[in-house]
Amino acid sequence: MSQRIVIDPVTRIEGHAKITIYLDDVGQVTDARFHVTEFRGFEKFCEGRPLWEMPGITARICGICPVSHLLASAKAGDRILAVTIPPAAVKLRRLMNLAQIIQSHALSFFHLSAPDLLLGMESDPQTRNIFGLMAANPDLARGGIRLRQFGQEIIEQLGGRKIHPAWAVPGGVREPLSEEGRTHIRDRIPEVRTTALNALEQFKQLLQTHEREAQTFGNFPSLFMGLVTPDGLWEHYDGYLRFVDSAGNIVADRLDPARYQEFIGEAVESDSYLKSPYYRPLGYPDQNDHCRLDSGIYRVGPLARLNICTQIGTPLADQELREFRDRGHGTVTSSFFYHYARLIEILGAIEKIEQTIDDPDLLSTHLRADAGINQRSGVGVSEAPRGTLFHHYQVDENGLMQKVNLVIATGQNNLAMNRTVAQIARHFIHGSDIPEGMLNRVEAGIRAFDPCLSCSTHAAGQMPLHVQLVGADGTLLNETWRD
Amino acid sequence: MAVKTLTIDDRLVSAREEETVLDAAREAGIHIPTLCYLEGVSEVGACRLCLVEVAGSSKLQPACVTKVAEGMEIQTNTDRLQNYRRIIVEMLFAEGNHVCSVCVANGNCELQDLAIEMGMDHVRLEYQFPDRQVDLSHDRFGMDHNRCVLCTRCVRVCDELEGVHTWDMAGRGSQSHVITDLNQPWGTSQTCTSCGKCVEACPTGAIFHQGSSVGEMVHDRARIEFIATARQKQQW
Amino acid sequence: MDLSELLEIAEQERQSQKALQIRCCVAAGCLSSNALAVKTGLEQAVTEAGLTDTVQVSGVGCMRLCCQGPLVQIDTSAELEHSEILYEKVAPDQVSAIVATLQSQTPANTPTTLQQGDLTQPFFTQQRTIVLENSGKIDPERIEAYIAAEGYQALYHTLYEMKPTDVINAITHSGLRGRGGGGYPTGLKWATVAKATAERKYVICNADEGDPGAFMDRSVLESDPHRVLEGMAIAAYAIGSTQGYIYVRAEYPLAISRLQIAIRQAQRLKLLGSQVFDSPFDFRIDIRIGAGAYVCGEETALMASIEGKRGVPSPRPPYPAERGLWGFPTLINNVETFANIAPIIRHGADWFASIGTEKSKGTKVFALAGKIRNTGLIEVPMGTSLRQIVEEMGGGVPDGGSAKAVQTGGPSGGCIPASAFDTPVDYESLTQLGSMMGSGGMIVMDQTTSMVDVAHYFMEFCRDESCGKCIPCRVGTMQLHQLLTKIREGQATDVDMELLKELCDMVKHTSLCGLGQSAPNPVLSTLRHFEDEYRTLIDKP
Amino acid sequence: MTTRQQIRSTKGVSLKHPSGDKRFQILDATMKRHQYQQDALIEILHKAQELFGYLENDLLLYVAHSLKLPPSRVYGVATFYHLFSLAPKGIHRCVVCTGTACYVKGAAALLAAVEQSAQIHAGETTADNQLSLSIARCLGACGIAPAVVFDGTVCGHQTPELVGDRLKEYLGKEQ
Amino acid sequence: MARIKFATVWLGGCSGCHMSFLDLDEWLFDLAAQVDFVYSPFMDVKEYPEGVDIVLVEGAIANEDHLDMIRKVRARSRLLISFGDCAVTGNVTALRNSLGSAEPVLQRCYIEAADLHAQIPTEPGIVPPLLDRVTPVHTVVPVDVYLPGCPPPADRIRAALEPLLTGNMPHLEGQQIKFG
Repeated sequence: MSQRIVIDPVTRIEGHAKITIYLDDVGQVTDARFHVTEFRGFEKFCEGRPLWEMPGITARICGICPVSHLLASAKAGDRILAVTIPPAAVKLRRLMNLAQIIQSHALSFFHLSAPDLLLGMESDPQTRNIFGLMAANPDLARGGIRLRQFGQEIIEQLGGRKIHPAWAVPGGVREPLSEEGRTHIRDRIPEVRTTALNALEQFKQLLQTHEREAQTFGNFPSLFMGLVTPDGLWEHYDGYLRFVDSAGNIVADRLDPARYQEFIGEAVESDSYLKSPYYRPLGYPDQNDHCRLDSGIYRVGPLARLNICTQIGTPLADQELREFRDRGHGTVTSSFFYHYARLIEILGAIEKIEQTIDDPDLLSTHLRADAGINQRSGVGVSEAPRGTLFHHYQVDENGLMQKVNLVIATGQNNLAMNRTVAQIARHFIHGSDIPEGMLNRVEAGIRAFDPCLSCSTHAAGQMPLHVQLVGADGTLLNETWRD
Repeated sequence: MAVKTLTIDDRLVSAREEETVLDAAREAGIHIPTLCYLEGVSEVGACRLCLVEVAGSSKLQPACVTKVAEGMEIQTNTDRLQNYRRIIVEMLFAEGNHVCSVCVANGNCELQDLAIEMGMDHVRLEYQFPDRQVDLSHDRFGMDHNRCVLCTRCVRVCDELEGVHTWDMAGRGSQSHVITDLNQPWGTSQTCTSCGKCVEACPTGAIFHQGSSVGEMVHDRARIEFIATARQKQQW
Repeated sequence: MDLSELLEIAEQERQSQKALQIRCCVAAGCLSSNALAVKTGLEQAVTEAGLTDTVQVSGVGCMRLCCQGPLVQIDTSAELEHSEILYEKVAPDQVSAIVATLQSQTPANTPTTLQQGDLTQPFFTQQRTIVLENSGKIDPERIEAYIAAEGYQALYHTLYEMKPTDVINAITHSGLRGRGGGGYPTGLKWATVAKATAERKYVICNADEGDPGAFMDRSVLESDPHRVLEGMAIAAYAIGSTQGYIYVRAEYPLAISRLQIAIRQAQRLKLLGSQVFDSPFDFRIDIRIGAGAYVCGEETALMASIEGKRGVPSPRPPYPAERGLWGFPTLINNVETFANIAPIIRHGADWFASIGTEKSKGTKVFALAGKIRNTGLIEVPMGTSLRQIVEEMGGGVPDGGSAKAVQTGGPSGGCIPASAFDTPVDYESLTQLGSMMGSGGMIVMDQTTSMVDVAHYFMEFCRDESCGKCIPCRVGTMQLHQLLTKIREGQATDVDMELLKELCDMVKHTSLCGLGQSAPNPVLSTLRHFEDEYRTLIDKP
Repeated sequence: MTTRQQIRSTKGVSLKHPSGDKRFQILDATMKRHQYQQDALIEILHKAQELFGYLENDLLLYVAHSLKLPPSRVYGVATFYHLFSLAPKGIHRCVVCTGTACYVKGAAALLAAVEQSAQIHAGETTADNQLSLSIARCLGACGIAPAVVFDGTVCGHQTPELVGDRLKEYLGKEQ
Repeated sequence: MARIKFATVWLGGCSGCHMSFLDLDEWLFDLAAQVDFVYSPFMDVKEYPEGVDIVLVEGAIANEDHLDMIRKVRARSRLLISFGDCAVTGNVTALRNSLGSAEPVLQRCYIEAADLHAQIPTEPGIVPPLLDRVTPVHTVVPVDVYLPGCPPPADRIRAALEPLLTGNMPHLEGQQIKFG
């Protein structure tokens, strides 16, 4: 008799998901699956909307990384207008994306994952959260909150609001930075840099106590994908796509993101609203075909970005990057290191903001290239906090959307997340009597990826953890609920 | 020129004989909400937001077309009127697809302002979610029927100020919609002079400048008033 | 044309009457039951029997008992008032049997295949015909027949013996009120338009009878069109108009064609056109045909439609009496109102005022339909009780059922429960019951009819017929319809009921025209008298 | 010919329709009888529909130019009134009266029967163009309720069976 | 006085409202001092508890899980706040409604736009079926307070919560009830 354990909902992630763990008749984990349970259908209902409204609409895909969608959408619009946007607009968009990376990474680390890391995987689930952290370690919590606030404030300074600004548009951006805004941002840099450095220090200490997690939290070979500059440096807004393998070999490089369909395919599984993108040249890693299990899996996001770039391009972050690679032995394959990579990216983003904040272009009023519909199709790409984001639009001659395809960062980690939950479950779970802390580890494995499920399903947990006893024929034999 | 004296909201107000209650109230600084009313073109009394109570009459009267009369006693803002007005605004929100968050007129919309004014924090009526189209065929302007409240301001400015009558209403009842010429894409209209007055007249984000992104569309009503005065009174 | 010529035509017409009249109803109801074949069959049979010298077959207007059509009446006397035999549901193959009865000289001896109607039943005997006095008796396509029935004498009388103010005074004193539904005093309306100074004025006859279940006006137009023309001409003289319009709905092709014929005939005899009766009075009437829009029964919408525009109402004031068609003062009355004018002039205002109740004078024509034995047209004095109409004249509900309610006033009206059947039918009483006189549709409902369904039905009607101009009506009728659907399907809650009531109140008080203002009435009246039927659906477990 | 070209081609002095279709001559005569008065628009649309079966854009534009009316106004009027159709109708017409008297006497069942056997809803035409189904708001034939109009002939006291038999004649033809 | 039991729930929406809640930044410390957080996507409590005093509900009702959840939330909460435009109006989440049913969006995403295993996800008990029509929260359960905005800015959230902490009902007006 086999069993199925459903973790429902997966909590402290940005979205609605469940995890099912399958046990065989002796209580050994045979498989585990990660399911996303929301779907909103942007790809369909955006059809018929004007191109110029798309940044504003697609920002609503996600409240965590609206800026990523805003930028990818505006960039797809740039292509359709066939314009080169003003240099000041590029700098301003970059500034906002850096702010976005900071606020989202801060949220992932401090608000969502730090409770596991600092309070313990097995700590009381009632207090294992940001509010518990606020009580247990107020300084750290406050630092994290203020770090996120820093990112949000930059977005607000530029876009007029913290969430869902409609500031980037096809052809450029709507408003420059104000002098007051610049001063405010500049003044806060020292504080947030300190917060980021402290957090890095603290995380490095945690690595000592979380060796088992580092080993088992999605630690497997795969490809990594992300944008790099033409020189191979860390990139978040433009550039080319690069794939590297676990050994650090560049599998594909200088790929034009507009040709994403040539190397990224999307598969559908019946048990999730989240599609499973795969690296097309290597094929879909069919679950039934173990020899192909590793083939097309790739990971995106902070870990991938740090694995594919030569360096970040700012002094402190580059120093941290070297240490990161030492600790991870070259190309880092453990998904637990996503947290680490995230903190390094925060630091790098702060440094890059510092480098650019005094650029006079940020106050420029030449921000927008006006043009009509000059191409019927356009792909916009950006590095969202969670990885590479593609917006692919086809429009009619007047600029009404005819077809929309969105390939979202989190989705591209779907195969990896499935492997991760299976790996953790096999390692930590034995028999049907499972301590809560063990199940929390399975969830924590997911949290490492910081999945943004609003995004991934262009959509959008609850209810108890429940265990279902499932017969060999798939019928439900018994069901127990645990609070 | 005969002058009439009347009371509006218990205030004594004087007005010229040919003025409407709305004119008199506005001159006295008393706000009466409107939607289909547009300074410079004829009144149609269709939106019913400006209904006021007139002492001695059981029927509510639209301020925009009701002429002042000596000794008239008007109440513009009773609970009953406010309640009716809120339902009217709710009706409009339920009827079309008014998604403020992603509308080009977000922040610059008379419908949105009315909702705020009426304290409408939610809509009790059933949303219809009609399947309506967007027309971007015109070089300079766009029309999103989802956001149209059928106030006919565009129809009237086009007919009365520009004189080409490109716009009109077609269909009936809940199937009513505005059209250009023979219900053809705006860009193919032979009558349209691309003057843009309909764009400025539109109270919502239904008619907009091409290329407007979310929250970016601002209507310039003053331009309509200016043109109306110039055309009708030869005053610039 | 002068009076003597008119009287001569009448005399000639009477002289040419044959001893035996076979009148075959060729109004729309009977026509749809093959009455035309019956009529031609009768003509043929009479010819074949060699009776053309003594027997005249004529097509006449509505004989009122529509459910039994086609109806054929045999009249052995030359007296129009006195007819003797009524055959019901006559089939074309029965014509020779009818003619055979004439030959046997004992027409009362009915062969068994023929269904003979009872002319002494209350349906007929309790009627008092003013508007329908010629209906079913004269050939509507022959102006001579109308003239023979004293037609156009009233017009002559007004033109030569009355000043316009005398006419208005007469109408005012008669107490006639608008038969279109509102019940506005006709004399007052005429006086207002008469007082207006303008270079042009118009008279409009509203023949856009749109209320479902109402067919009185159609019948009048099909049966006696000249009566309406004469009434309009008298009105035009009284208010100082030279141009009239009849706005007829396109769904009434027979009425349109008979009106066209009537106008042509009247013009030929100079009873319409320039210098009517050789007087200085000019009056021309044109027909305007609707195109399927109920809202055009509303006077401002109707005028827009006459102007060739979308039939969209405008706010009143200004009323048509001040600013109507093309901005000129306009008198609008409905068919039945105009049909009452000539008799009032002929018989005097006092005569008319002696009929009916204190505030509602004269008679009212009702179209009786629904779950009732005798469906058809009735004309009764104002003040007749509903019980008398339903139970006595209508013969009650067939198949042993019992009447639950009567719906009057169409989509603007309401349902009157059987418990209130003793109410005298007049404008005020019906309004007090939450219904209204309306144009005269009267639909009987029995126990099998759900009142929530009825409210839902009328709301669907109003939703579909809303012109869309004002928000409360356009959206309100749709929302109300959805709420009623929800209630009907047992999906509604108390919250929905509250919303239903609130919306009804709001739509009623804020809509621009009568359509919207009265659209909630069927809901309100069923809620008032039959709330238990709603409650049963709400409280459903 | 597109609408755009159509407008240009009718801009000339002569308003004669270029197609030479005889029906336009009849329509011209009707308009002439109305002295090309703009307020006769509805009458002229009635005539146009009678001649052509329905009002296509080309026809509406022709009427607009002849009466010197804005095209949007003509289109607006044509779509306001239920009796005007901008799409072709089927060979046979079936109109179910849903007036109150008919409603009380079971019009809903009649309509359902027609919809069922013709597999179309009110306002639609069958794919083989044999039948157009519509509803009327009251034919004023309440005395013989429930009534159905088949190809212009009003038939009273209808039942679903009677209606079904009649429709078999219409729909059976192509089988 | 017992401490206020405070919850937040996320249904069909983008989480922007929850993010805006986090934008309360350091005021969260003040809030935490006055309430007990008993349920939230930020927390590991899997079952919505009984006896919740105040709950913020983000998102529209878009699938069957939402339907079950909101009924449970209503039954177990004293004061339910419709939190943000999706909850209050359906907003962007409801944009698919004009397509008539859920079918077209599913078809587009999982059949047309799939390269492999094209199928509409249906795993019973795991993937909740989408409702054909996305609806605001108050069409399913009674709502006590409406807090519109896409998302409601943090100061608006604070204006709604502060009176509640002292036992008063909030009264939002003017720009505080602006949609979008």
